[in-house]
This record gives sequence, C-alpha cells and structure tokens, in this order.
Amino acid sequence: MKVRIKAYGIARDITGGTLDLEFDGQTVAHLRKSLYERYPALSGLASMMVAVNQQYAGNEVALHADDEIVLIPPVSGG
Amino acid sequence: MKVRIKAYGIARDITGGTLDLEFDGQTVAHLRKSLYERYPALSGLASMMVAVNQQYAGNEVALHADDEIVLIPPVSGG
Amino acid sequence: MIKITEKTIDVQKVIETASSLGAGAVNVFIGTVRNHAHNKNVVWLEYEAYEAMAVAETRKIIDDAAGRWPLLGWAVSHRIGTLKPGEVAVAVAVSTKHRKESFEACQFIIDRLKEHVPIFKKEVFEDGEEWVGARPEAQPTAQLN
Amino acid sequence: MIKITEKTIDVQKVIETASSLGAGAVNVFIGTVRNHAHNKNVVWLEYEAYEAMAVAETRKIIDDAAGRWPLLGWAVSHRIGTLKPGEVAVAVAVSTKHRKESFEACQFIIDRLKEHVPIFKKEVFEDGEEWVGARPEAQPTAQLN
Repeated sequence: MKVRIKAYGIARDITGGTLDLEFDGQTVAHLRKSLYERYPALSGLASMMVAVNQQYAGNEVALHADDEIVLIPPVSGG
Repeated sequence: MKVRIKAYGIARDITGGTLDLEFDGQTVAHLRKSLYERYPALSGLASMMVAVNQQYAGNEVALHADDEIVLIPPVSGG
Repeated sequence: MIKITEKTIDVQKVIETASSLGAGAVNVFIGTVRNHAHNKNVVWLEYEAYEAMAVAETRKIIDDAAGRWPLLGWAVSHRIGTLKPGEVAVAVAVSTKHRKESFEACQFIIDRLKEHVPIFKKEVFEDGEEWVGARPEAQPTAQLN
Repeated sequence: MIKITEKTIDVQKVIETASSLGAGAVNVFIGTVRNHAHNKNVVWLEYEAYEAMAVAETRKIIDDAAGRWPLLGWAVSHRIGTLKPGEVAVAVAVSTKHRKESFEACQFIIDRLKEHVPIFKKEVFEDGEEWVGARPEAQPTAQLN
C-alpha cells in the first residue's frame, strides 16, 4: 500500500520530513520494516513510535491510505 | 522568680497578651504550673509550647528574668 | 528570602527569587484561603505571627532542606493580617537541577512550616470564629452515625 | 487549559487558570532551560511538538490525574521554538482542597508528560547539537575508569 508519513525531531532529520512510502502489507509492522530498510538510521534510535490518527499505534494496527501517520522518536518535552 | 511573658493566638486571648508572672522555681516546668493555675483554659489547648529567646524550650530549661518568653499555642501557618 | 508580610504576596516575585540559571526545575506551593471549612462559609481569616521566631524557624527548615536536597534557590513568603477567600496565605518556591528533588524539597518545607513555625490562624465564620487547631480534635457527634 | 505556544509562558496566568475558590492548595511545576548539560554550555534549546497529538495526550494525562485526585483546577502550558537558558519550557499547575494531593497530582502530570507527550527537544551547544534522548544511552568511554 501507499501512505503519506510525517516525521518529527530526529526522525524528521533522518527522513527529510514528509514522505510518501509504498510498501508490502497493511500494518504498522510492515510500515516499520519498509522504513528501516529505506532509512537504516531510524533503527539506531532509542525508540520510535508510530502514531496513527493521533494515537500511538502498535505493530498490529492496520493502516489505511488516508490515515494520518506520524513517526515519533523519543519524546523529551518538559 | 518574676518574668514577663508574651502570648500569641488563642493563648493571647486567654491571658490578655503581655503579662508579668511571679512564680516559685526557675524552669519552664515551674512557669507552666503557675500559668495553668492562673489560666486554667490554657490546659485545654491541644498543645502549648514555650519559647525562650526565640527557641522552643523544654520543661527543664532554666529561665532568667530578662529572657524573652513567649507562649505558643498550636501553630497553623500555611 | 524569608518574608512575613501584611501585603498581598507577589507569587511571581517568590518564583523569581527562587529561580536559578543552573536549575531545570522550580516547584512552587501556594496555600490559598478556602471559601469554606467544616462545612461553614469562611468570611475571612486572620493570621498572626511571632515574627522574629517565625523567620528563624523557617530558616532552620530551609537549612535542613538544603542538607537533604541540592537546592539552587528558594523563597518563602507568608502573609499575616486579614485574608479573604482566594487570597494567597503562603508561597514556597525552590529550584533544583532535576524535578523530583524540587517536589520533595518544596513539600518538605511546607510540611515542616505548618508544624513548626509560630504562625496562628483564626477562621471567621458567619456565626463565630475559631483558632485553627487550638483545641483537641472534638468528635463531631452529629456525624458519628 | 492546555497550551502549546511559541510565546513566553505567562506563569502567573497558568497559576490563575488552575486556581479555584474551593482550593486550599496550588502546586506549580516550572521546567526551565538549564545553562549546561553533559558538562557543556547550552547555547539554546529548540522544542518542537506534534501539536494536535500533544494536546490530546496531555488531555488524557489530565483526565487520568483527575480520576486519581480530586482536582479543582489545572493548567498546562508548553513552549515550543527557540529557548535560551533561564526561559520557561513548561508550566503545570493544579489546585486541590489539600496540599498533599496537589503535589502528587502535579508530579504525576509532569512525569507522564515527559514520557508520553510528543514534544521533542534539541540541545544546541557551542560545538554541536543533539536531540535529547534520541540515541540509546552511550557509555562515555572517557569516564569508564
């Protein structure tokens, strides 16, 4: 499937910000696999959450083409 | 001995504020005994500390005529 | 800064005084006058302090706190006189490098202050008045059931 | 009030928003920019937020806190953009009837905020920059002895 992804913080620095990604599969797990292949530096982060429609999403969550998908590297507010 | 005593809060209401007290003995314990006789209402308080020269003083502390002696009923700052 | 004052407490000033460039955390406790107590409306409060000793006892508490946590800054201001509901009775602020110690130190200071510092509070209700904590806790018989 | 803002945080406003006439206690946590980190001088910080989700996640934390403690008022304001040492990055205030619960609720909110809310901080030093927490903790080999 094909989705549009936005990234913040160091994930934005690595990916360049907004990107369109085409990958095999339908879930967050598939998305991650494709992302790590394309941007190996992402796997060097202490953590990387994926938010789908403004909710943290586990690997099993199914994606849809018009979902709001955002890469969230380690948070450090406060 | 004879001392001048100041009182705050409810202890002031009971004793009238500044008072001169003459009593037998030299210690805070003797002072208390004399005070409770003269102002029985003081013994109805939840607690009453005696401060001597701006320090909380135990019953064994010896008093001097020119000490700053203050009656401190239950504190309730904050 | 340790202050006993009849004037309105300037909380912003207390915070600024406690702040420090090396600090990452400031914790502030503000005690305000509630509009009711014991299910009665509080019309106003009267605070009085044995001022010289109140300052000295507060200083001891600060010194004690500074021995337990690495304080970078602190300030305590306590109001006396007549206070209406909503007004600030006390403000305590501490700054530290990290946040956990700012919470712990600030709570320690206000807890100790309430136990040890010779300040006295009278609640004035519509139908009477009462020195807070002065009497041994009475069992409110109406609520025993 | 939950606010993500590029403007200087008005701490007094945060406190006022959190205050309540029925409250006897207000606890305030202020996170400020330290002038050094990792033994290096911090020139400035840059904060960015995934704003819509940051507000939603903060709201969840507040709801969670309100289920644990009887909050009478609360406010959270987080700064984004470029911050210099000494500036306020975050302010959290809660008001409650009694003081213990004000400390607990405020600490809960700031602890959770730091763990869950999508806000990102970059430290800019004289000789480089670093996204805070982004990399697994490296063992600083120079300090292993």
